[in-house]
Amino acid sequence: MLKVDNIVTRYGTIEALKGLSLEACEGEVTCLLGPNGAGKTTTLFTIAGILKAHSGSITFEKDNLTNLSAPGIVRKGVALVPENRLIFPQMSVEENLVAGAFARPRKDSPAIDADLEGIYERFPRLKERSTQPGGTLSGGEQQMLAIGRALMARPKIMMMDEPSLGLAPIIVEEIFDIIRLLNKEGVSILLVEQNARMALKVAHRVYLLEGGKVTFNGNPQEMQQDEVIQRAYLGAGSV
Amino acid sequence: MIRRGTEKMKRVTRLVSTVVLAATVAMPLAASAADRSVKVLGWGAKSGPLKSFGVNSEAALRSAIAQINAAGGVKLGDGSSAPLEVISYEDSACKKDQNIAILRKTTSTTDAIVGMGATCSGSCQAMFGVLQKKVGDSSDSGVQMPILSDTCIRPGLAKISEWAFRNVPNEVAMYDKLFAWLRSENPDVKTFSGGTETDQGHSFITHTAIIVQAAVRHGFEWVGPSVPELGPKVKQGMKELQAAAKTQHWLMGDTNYSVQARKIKKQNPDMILVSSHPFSACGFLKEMKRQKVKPKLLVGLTSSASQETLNGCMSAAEGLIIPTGFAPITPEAVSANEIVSEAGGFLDLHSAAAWENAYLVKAAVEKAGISANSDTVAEDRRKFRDALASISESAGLIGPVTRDGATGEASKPYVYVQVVNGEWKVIHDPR
Amino acid sequence: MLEVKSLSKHFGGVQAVRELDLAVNAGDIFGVIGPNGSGKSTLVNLISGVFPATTGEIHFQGQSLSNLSPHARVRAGVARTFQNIRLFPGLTVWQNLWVARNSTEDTRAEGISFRWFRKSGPVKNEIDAMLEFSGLADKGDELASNLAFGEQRRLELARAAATKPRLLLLDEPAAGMNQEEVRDLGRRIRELRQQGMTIILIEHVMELVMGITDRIVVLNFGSKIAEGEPAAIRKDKSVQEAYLGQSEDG
Amino acid sequence: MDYFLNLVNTIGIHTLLGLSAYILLLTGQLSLAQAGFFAVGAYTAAVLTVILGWGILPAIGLAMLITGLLAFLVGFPALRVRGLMLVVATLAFGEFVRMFFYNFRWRVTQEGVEVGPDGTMGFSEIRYFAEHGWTSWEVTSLIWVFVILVMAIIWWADQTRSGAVLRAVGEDELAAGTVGIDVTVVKMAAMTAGGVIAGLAGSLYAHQITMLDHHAFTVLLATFAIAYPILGGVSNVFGTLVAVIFIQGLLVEGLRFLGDWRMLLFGALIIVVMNVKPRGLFDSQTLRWIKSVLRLHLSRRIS
Amino acid sequence: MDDFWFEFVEVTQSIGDGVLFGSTYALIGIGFTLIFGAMGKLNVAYAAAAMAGAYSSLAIYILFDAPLVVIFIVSAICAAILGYLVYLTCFRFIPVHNHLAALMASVGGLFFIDEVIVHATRGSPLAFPSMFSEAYFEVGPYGIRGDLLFVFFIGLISTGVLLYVLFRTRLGLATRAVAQQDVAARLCGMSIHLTNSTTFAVAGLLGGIAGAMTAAAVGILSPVMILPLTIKGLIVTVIGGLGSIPGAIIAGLFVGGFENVVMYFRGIDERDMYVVALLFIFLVFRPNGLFGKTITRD
Repeated sequence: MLKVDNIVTRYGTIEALKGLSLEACEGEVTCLLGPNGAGKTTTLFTIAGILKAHSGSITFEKDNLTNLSAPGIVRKGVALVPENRLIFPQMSVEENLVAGAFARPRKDSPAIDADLEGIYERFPRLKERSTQPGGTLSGGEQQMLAIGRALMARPKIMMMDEPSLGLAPIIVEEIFDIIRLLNKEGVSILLVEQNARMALKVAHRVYLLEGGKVTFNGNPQEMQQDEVIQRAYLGAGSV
Repeated sequence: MIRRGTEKMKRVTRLVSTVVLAATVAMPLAASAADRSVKVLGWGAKSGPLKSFGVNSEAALRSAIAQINAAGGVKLGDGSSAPLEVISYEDSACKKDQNIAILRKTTSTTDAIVGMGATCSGSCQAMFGVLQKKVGDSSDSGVQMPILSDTCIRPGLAKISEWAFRNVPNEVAMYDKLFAWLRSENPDVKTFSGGTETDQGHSFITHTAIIVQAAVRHGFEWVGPSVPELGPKVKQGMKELQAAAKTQHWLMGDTNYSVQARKIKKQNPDMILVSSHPFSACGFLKEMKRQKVKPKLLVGLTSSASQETLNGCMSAAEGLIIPTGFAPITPEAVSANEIVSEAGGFLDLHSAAAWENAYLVKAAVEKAGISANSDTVAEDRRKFRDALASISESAGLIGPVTRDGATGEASKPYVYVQVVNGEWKVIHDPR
Repeated sequence: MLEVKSLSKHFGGVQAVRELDLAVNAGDIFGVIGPNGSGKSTLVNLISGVFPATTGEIHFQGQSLSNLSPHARVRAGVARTFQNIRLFPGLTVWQNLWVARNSTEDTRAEGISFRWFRKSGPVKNEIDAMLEFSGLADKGDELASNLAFGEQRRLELARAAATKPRLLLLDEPAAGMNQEEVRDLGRRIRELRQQGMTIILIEHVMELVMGITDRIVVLNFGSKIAEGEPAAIRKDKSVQEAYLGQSEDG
Repeated sequence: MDYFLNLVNTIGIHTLLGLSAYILLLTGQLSLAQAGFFAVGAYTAAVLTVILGWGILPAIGLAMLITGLLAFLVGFPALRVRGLMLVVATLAFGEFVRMFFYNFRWRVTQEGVEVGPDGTMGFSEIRYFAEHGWTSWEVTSLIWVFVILVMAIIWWADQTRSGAVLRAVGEDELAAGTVGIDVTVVKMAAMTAGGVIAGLAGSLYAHQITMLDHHAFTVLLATFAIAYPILGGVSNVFGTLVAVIFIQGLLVEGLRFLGDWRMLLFGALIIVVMNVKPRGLFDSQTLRWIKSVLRLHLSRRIS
Repeated sequence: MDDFWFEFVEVTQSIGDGVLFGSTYALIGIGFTLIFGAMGKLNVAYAAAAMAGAYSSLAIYILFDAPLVVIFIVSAICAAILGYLVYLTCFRFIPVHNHLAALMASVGGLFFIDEVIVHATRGSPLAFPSMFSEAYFEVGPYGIRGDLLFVFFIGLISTGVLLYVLFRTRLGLATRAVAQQDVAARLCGMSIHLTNSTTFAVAGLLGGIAGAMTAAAVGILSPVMILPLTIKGLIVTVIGGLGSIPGAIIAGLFVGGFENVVMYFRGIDERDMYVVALLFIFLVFRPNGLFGKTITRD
């Protein structure tokens, strides 16, 4: 469904991605693991069009995304829930959600309204706070809002960058429940997660990134059997 | 190897550009080595809000010099004739440091025997300050360069240095006679009031120390708090300024004059003095018109007797009376006016002085008998200065100009003009 | 060592910390956990003096901190790190540590002496040790902004330690780290404790908190809901409800 | 020669003005008050030499002292705010000083002539150099001794821990506070030092230009003061000097032959430079290039 | 008693005039604040572009003798185009986080626009047609200038339209979104450059109206107005609280009234000193201005 082929992305003269390839299949949860600085966020930003790939290609379904701008990519049905959520802090919850549907054509507005109701149904807490500025929400609520905002674009594939970052364990559970549910409803998901144990539970396919390249890929079972990965990501008990 | 080659090329390019730059700076120096001519260098504000001053003066100066050269140029000390040459007319943007830079540039890198120009009074004041104060005073390391200025109208500036000369109207005499005449013509006008822009030194000092005092002296009655009787001498003392500070004040770039206009309306004077440059004068006049303040007489600042005032507020300025050192009333003035207009400038009291200065330079050069060789520049400048100081009368566009060699100041003929039907009309000619 | 008495902080209408009492013993690694928005970061900001408390008292080694500005608290021996790393990005790694190092001592001589004096002497030794500790020995002349994320975190920790604090406040130091890095961080924190620092650790990564702390306090809505040893906290019902959840993975 | 020395003097004075803003920029403060300090220094020194008959060096010294003190006092309220607010607050201070001298009169009679500052009429005939027979060379030397001294001190400070502390405050005030730097003291010190240097520049300016009035100390001058270090880049003091030479030497004087088109070009060139080199002419990229060129020269000489 | 009554009328009249005239300050202030709100940057060239808009419309008036309504529209459109050009030259290609470079570039823009005007007009003041300049309503002891009233209402209407656009339209949503979180805005499908240039154009639109209004109220246009207007605009922006539109409006009207009443009592020499002092008081006691944002949580 989403195919990234041999992309190179640079910050100035530093190469962050050095020929990275991966594929996310329809209806699956694809998970990217890797140490800090491996290029996970860069990968998502390059797919979303925030960063430009220096070479290589990105295709989604039949479209070539490589040279599209961020708005164009959203319109194709690829949404990103960014790291740290990046809520619009002074806009109300409802405005945040409506902003998510910005890329959809104006004539869609009845559908957009319906989707808004849908989001509220899914996240009743957002409905309670619909007039509150986004910045006043708690971390978990902000994460829900960020997910809701991305859903408003009606994405076919949703990329999520560390959705559990800085959240209490109990909220992390909740977020992963949401991911599972979304996936069940047919949204493909490309997940970047530091919390490998949780991630492996929902993933269908796992990529391990190191130094801007994929060094391992396989299904979660294969992953769990790998010694190195065991030690680095799954932790053998105490600290 | 390749890398080294490009490095070398880069360095060569940089060297060449440095040389080109140095050459452009030194260009006047090189150009002056041509045929023998009497060189002058002019400058004025050619950028910034006062651009029109410099443009008009340049057009007038160049036109007059072209006319002189067409008639055979000037006679030198050895009896031969040489043309006058304007080396360049520089832009000083009315900035003190730039005026001084140009002065020093003229002095040290050109063969010009006289510098002509500078626009704003404050800049002139700074520039005159770097000149040698007394000629021949070896303890004074000031610049030795004759300056002949056409603007710089603030009273008493040329006395700063013996190298400084001006050809500007004597405002004390001009306004004194104006109010004497107004007094006799308008017996029903009794009270007066007025205002000025305080951030412009010339407007402020002229208003306070000259115009108001002259009006009081000729029996007009100040409606505001009383102004003490003062002599005709221009003094810049504190007390006098404070006394006159009860007039209305505004700033050159102001946009709102409602309070000032209403205060004057309240005073309801017969005559109103608007001592201000065109922009703020127009703003104030428009506000007065709006508030329906209609004095019997309206008197303005010399510097506003220009095209700018008409551009800015033709109808509101209707009736404004201003004494000026120039109006196209003589055949010479009319023809000069046409020539300068063709050259792309307006002839007004300032640029007319620039025109007259060209002829004054001719007279002084011929009197000094300079040799105009590149190795006698310093000597020529001194001779020229002395000759200029000794000229007690020169020809002006509307009549002879008397000169005071000791102070470097001129006493020019003047006329009174008034805005009538949107044009300047001469209403009285006291010559 | 550190005593917090009925500390409260309002932001407009929001009460971030309410009537909080805490006591931290010298030499402890003291954990603070709680859901997002429970006032943990505010607590760090209040102790380090980033903003003043609305009411309440903070005593450190018998001295009241309430009226001290942030830099004075550092001199009194309280240092901190930030949740979002705040280095001096335009300075080199060396300078980042240099600036922090001597601030509690007399720095006049160094203030006017040339940079190359640093090539030898006690200053160099101390900062080199610091670099060694944070695993940045070969990056002394890099600009801080050019470091990778993990290195920046380590540098920030080293910078805080360079002020030679008695009390070190760590605000989510493990955020965004993988298991290996978390273990590594745990080692460094223990090492700092061995150097005589008392540490307050705010963290969501339970492996770290449960693994290295001596005591834990749990906050919710700005109030303390539980306090005790890690094992006890893990079993606490109210903590599970508000924070940990039922899962054993946490 | 006289002309070039004059230009060199102007460059020197503006370099000092730029450096006074440079110090503040290091601590992250964008100050438009430098024109105000410059004016205070100019008027103070001129009053001392003209009215009180002091020598030039003591006059400059006291002028620096007074502007330093003033900067210190102004620093307290002004540094309560930061960023854009500080820009406007310091702009307000600069305008306040200008309005002060606009209303400031102190006339005394000396040898039958009235001298001294005269409000909107300005303060003319500050002819210390000419009256004492200083040649252009001597004036230039005096100015440049100060310029080199100040540049050397700032350059030196930048190599020490103090310089690193200044920059640390500029990078992140909050973080600086939490590593034990007294941010207020550092900022006040920078403000005071900036004031002293601006006062020095002003006192030299007064005697170089011979006439002061409020027109010279507008926002425009303040803008120039910050423009130099921004254009030159804050990586080191030489950037400021290069920027002054670029503006005063090249744009103002060097392009004089362009007449009134020069000022048009002036604005356009600033825009171009900021677009091409947003971190200043002397950014790290240029520095690296210069270093590589120097190294090339050295290596060639060795081989 | 009569004296008191007279004085009272004069003072209130001064305040009233000032407040009405203050609407031009308010519009300039809104322009500054709008751009600051959207980009967190100061566009110093803003007032200059606004006046340039007024100049362009004056050219239309002189060349085609266009009706007055057209002049206002042309001024707004020209200033909008200029605003866009200023964005393109001074902001578009400068790195987002380099505030100093952008500030400096816009200073260059100010010089450039200023000098272009001088070049085109020789710096000479030009008469600007004024709407209702003859209308002068006398209400009891008070006189109200028709043109100022007109200026005031235009100001109110443009503010209303602006607020509507900002809070009720897609464009406004995008503007606010980009201002608050640019990466997220891009992820939502908003184009930063498109939004920013639109913001500059809209601010320019307002500036053009303000420029034409100021020129109409004074009756003349001159390049000497640009710098004072820029400074007043900045003061208004800061007093109102950076980024706050209602703040800019209220501060604009307030500063207009305040300076006129100081003018009445203390005269021009001290007027600007008091305005500056007012700014200082605000900075000391209310550093965030009238409607500035309060400190948010870390």
